[in-house]
Amino acid sequence: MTSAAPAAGVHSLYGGGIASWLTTVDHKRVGVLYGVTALFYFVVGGIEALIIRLQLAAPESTLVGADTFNQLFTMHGTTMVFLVLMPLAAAMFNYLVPLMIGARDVAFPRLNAFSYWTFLFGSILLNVSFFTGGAPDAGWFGYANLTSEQYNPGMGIDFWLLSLQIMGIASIAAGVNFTVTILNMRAPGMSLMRMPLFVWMTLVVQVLILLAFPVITVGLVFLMFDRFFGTHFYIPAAGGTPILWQHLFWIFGHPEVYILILPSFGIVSDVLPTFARKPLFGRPFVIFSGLAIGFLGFGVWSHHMFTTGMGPIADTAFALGTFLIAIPTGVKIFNWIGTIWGGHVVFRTPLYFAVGMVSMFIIGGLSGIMHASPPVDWQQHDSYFVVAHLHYVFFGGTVMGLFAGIYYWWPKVTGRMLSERLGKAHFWLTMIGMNVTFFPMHFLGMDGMPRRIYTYAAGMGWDQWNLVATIGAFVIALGMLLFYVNAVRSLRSGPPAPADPWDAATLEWSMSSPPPEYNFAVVPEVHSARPLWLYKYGPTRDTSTHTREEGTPSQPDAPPARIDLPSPSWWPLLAAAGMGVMGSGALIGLPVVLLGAGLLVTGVFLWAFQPLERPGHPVFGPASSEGR
Amino acid sequence: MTEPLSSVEETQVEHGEHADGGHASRGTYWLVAVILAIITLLEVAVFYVPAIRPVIVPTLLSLSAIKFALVVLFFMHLKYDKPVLTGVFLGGLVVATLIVLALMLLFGAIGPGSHNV
Amino acid sequence: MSADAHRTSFGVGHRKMAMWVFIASECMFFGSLIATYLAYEGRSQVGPTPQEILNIPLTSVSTFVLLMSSLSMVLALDAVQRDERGRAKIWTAGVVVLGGLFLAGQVYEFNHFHHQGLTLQTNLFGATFYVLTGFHGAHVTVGVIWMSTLLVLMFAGRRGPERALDVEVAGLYWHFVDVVWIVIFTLVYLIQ
Amino acid sequence: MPRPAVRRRVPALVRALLPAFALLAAGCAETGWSTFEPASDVARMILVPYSDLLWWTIGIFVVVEATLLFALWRYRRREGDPDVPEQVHGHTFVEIGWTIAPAVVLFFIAIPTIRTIFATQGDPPQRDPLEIVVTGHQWWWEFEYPEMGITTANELHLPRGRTARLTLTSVDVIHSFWVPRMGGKRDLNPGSENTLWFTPDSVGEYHGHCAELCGTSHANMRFRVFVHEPADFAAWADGLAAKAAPDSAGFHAFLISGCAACHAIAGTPAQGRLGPELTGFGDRTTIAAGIYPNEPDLLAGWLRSPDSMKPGALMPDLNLTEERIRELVAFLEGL
Ligand code: HEA
Ligand code: HEA
Ligand code: HEC
Ligand code: CUA
Ligand SMILES: [Cu+2]
Repeated sequence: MTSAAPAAGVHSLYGGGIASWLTTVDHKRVGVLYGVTALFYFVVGGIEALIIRLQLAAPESTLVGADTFNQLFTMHGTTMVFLVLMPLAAAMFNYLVPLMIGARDVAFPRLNAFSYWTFLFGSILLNVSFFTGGAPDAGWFGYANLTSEQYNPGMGIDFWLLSLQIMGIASIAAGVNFTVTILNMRAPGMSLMRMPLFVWMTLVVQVLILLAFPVITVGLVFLMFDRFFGTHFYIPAAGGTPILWQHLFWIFGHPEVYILILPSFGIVSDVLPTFARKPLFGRPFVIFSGLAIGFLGFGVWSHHMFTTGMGPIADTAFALGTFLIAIPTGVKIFNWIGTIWGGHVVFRTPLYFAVGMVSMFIIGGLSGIMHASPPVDWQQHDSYFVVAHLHYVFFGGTVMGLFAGIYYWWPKVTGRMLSERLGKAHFWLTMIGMNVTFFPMHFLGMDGMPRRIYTYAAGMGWDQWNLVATIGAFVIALGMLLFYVNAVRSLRSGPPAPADPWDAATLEWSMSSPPPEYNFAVVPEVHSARPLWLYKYGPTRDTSTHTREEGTPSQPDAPPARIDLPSPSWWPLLAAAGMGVMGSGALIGLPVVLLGAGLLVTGVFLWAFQPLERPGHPVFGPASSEGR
Repeated sequence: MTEPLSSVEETQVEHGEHADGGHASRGTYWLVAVILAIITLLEVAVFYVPAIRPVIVPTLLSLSAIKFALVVLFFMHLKYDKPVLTGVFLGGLVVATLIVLALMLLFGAIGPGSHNV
Repeated sequence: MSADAHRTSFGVGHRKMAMWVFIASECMFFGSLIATYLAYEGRSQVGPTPQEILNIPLTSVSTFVLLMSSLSMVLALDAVQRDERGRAKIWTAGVVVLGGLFLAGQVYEFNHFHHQGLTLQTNLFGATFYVLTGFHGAHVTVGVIWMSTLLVLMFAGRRGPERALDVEVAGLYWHFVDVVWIVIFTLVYLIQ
Repeated sequence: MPRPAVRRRVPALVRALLPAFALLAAGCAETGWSTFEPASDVARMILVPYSDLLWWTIGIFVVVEATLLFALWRYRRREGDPDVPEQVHGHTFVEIGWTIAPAVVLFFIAIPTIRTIFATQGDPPQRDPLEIVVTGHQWWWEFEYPEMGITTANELHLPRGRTARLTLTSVDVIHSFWVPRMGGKRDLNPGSENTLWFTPDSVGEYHGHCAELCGTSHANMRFRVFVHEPADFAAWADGLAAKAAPDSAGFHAFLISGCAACHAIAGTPAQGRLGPELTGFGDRTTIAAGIYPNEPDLLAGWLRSPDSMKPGALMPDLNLTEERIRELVAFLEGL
């Protein structure tokens, strides 16, 4: 069927030293950087969660104090959302989108590097707060006016707001980059409707990022002005209202949760057909329901604010808007089941996680529908019921989906296979662990346990379920440990991966694992939504998705014509460092801010005037031997 | 309005890659600028004429909407450029406008009376 | 950037597409600022109020200046595309000068308000007004720097019609900032 | 306005099963906290959409998950399968069907939802509700009964059968008033007022909790609600109004220790408002916003060092001597 180019056969013109990573503009390397960073922070956020669970295992426990506990859940939430799920998804966007659409890089390779470094500096800034007198402690959505100078005089909130702003800039830059990449750089014949679902959902996610992040940026700017310059945007004594923050945060925050789930929807929509050995059922419906979810997602934010007293009309409007989202989401779920229906399901680890994602997300989605009814939400809001909902969608939905993607594409990225045995053990431990941890939280919430409490009295009927949840958390941790073991073992001594280990249908499987620097030796021509499958199996009974009876063959081992790739550059890193210095400067003093601004401007100018390809840039193909 | 638009699109197809931008003549630019200046003058005038007070808000909103459209269509060439760009811009503009309106309603800045926020 | 020379799926260059995408995003940025200004209008507990302090004649002049800078911008682009280097320089310089004039007007305005007792901290009007118009001013400043850079490059003789896209992308940014001002002028200054 | 009668709306089976749910939720122990054991009209009204939704979602869950698992089992790859299964791309009728079906379900969910939204907000059905002003403080509750001219803290007393209309506000950050068995929560926003009403229908003691993160001791911002028969309530209110502080050595100690700067005792010069009202303190069952029983040694511990009893407590450690503490405890318990 396909030829498997061994990993060792790929010659790297970029080299492998540290400098080559610091200056890289290769979307695949940037993707790997995002992925490694996210998996590191996953352990950090996970350990924070474990401490939370230990504290709550028994009533009136004194493992950590009240202030520490507030810092722990704030950092746990912020870390998991901004430092784990977003960058883990970004890792996959980076690595896979160009491969899936038949491009040799993203539209702006250096902007891409800038996004990563900016994100990295922002995330470091956030965590530095642990060592400078206290991390932020106002919850992951930092409700005003608990974040005001008066009620939160420490520096934790400053770190939080500055790092979120910096990471926001990184996300917006990446959002522009990927939107342009997907709109502009598709291989000939790769029409929008032929794009893999993962690419589609990436596009929707980028649009959501572009439209949602500016709003939280504005909210954070107001907070920054309140704290640094004495304005009164959120200060009730001067006529401001803390409710404004809630609106600005959730206008961002609700689209943000779809930013976090849609990549997983995309992954599942690509993984299920591969392992059911059938095309995605109702492809256009799955695409348009993704668009609908994204659009509706902008009209429901106040369902997080049903208890603020908005009045019956606003309650009704936002409840109905929220209910509506169940329809496109249901369409997706049903089409996934339709994909499995009538297939020949091959039970490999990616499939386990994909199915786990579908089954667990349904639970989270249904508890979301309960929240969407304002009277019900008055009972559930800020109780453990919400904690259950958010972990079923985040852990059961996003994390499971991302792991499906990790198991699916790992061979492509590393050129090595993972162990199926460890993978399945990881799956079962995670699946059991998450249900043992998070399902009882529904009961706790129904039983009146508020969230964000570091202690509770004995005899409230909460003891048993809290203990159960804690045990479950350690089961998850054990499962995750197996994943890290599996990963390390695979990198050290895993069996080499063929180009197309799963007999898949999309373009990224048409090249060696890992792919060469230039991705495609020849730019592919696409005639179907499943170009590779069409090539391998020929036209099947139904020809509706392809125009010609020929698929896209796998890539030759070496490029027949000369390929020029961009040169590495230090300037994105310099500009990003400038952002980081500016951010820390806001806490240290004006000179440091100016220094950072200077670095940023210098970096941007040097970068703008540096040609993308300079003498000595990587050149592949027949011309390369003469050219150098 | 539809007539010239479609013919423009045809030319664009003919010109292919080079069609981006630069279709209006200098004369058009000057004309648009003059209209913009006149509308601005009108806006300021409206502000000072007491008789218009009752309808000042809709009047001003319409006038500035015209200005907005003129700049976007002619100076930013959206009228002559690829439709995908119009889609991109309108996407952001529409969502932003709807959210501004919703916030106004929620804060009681417009709509039936102001309520507790 | 050579990437622009490549075929693109919609026939729109990367940088031009990127600028439009960015502009769509900026709609939300300014939308949030404007919404806040309007939501807080009339909620200040102490003066000065907009009615007491906003200077319509002055701002009308700056609005006019900014509109004319947009004209200058399109004419500059037109000249670059026709390879009329002399005119290109003149009109680009026009953008820089008019943009600078607008900024000068804003500096004067802020300074004047400050003397009349309106600061960021005075009341909600001060905070929302300065932050909204200040961010707009910051955008103009970036635009002026950008256009000045292009001007320098033109004098260095490095800008023929093949680089017209550089000017076009800068122009899109510039016009968008102008459009935002059209909205601010109406909602903040004229409808009080 | 006719209120939806729960007993008519909730099917019998559902009603029979709800307590089972409550029990499961409680880990099989009666708690007095559960949102499924309503003790007011509003709590019962909320239970209508709640139970509707609960059963709809459980039903959908079972059907969808069962189909998923069945499909996986039925269509697993088996020995001797052909290379590829039949390549089906979709089916428009099926798509339309499963778009409409959820919409229909949502319609049935929306109706009780909207009805309850409007029935529980706006004016209460009773003409003459008992007005109470609830003020949130970091980290305690102030309850003021303007009609009766009495104020108390952390323990709210209500008559059975009479609607209580709470006006909710805060002096510092956002808090949220939540008594699960009395109904849903409503936020206490600084700088504006919210209202919440409900009519308790069973005599008893109920737990309440602040439900919005409000700083260090958010976990320790609890309170109690006592619902009395109307006559008992009147007796309680009259008793509180008539309370007079004994002009004793203890009261003297109270004044010279600086307590009056923050605490008020009706009928005395002590009129501080930064801390909880102490009128009738001796009759309270708890101290420090519901986290300790009101017992002399715990109270003494509180006076010795509030911060170690309740992290972040805004009552300072006044460096009182043991002698002074004993006097104060005796005085406070006698209030
Ligand atoms: C991945 C992230 C994610 C996703 C996808 C969702 C999805 C949804 N969420 Fe969730 N939500 C969060 C993350 C997410 N949420 C987080 C983090 C919070 C808490 C924030 C905080 O306070 O810290 C939150 C909180 C939250 C609240 C506020 C609760 C409160 O604080 O009081 C509400 C209220 O309406 C809500 C609703 C919904 C709804 C209706 C959906 C829908 O999109 C779900 C749709 C899916 C289904 C319904 C299931 C599948 C559909 C079918 C099988 C079809 C048939 C179904 C029906 C007919 C019902 N969510
Ligand atoms: C976005 C994703 C996400 C993820 C994946 C998780 C994962 C987990 N969360 Fe998270 N959580 C949130 C997002 C997330 N959470 C958010 C947004 C909040 C709200 C915050 C707020 O209120 O502001 C929250 C709040 C929250 C609370 C409520 C706190 C409170 O209100 O007081 C709790 C309590 O149990 C909790 C627990 C857990 C647990 C046990 C896990 C586990 O699944 C974690 C498992 C992972 C690991 C354990 C790491 C990997 C493990 C290893 C590599 C093994 C080796 C290490 C050791 C064994 C030490 N979370
Ligand atoms: C600076 C203000 C301040 C001073 C002075 C002060 N208190 Fe307090 N007191 C408070 C506050 C605030 C609380 C509520 C703390 C909490 O529950 O979080 C409180 C709580 C209490 C309580 C518990 C009330 C309840 O209903 O739970 C008692 C009893 C008390 N104080 C007694 C005293 C005595 C006796 C003194 C003098 C020796 C004193 N206080 C001095 C502010 C003060
Ligand atoms: Cu008050 Cu939490
Ligand atoms: Cu939401």
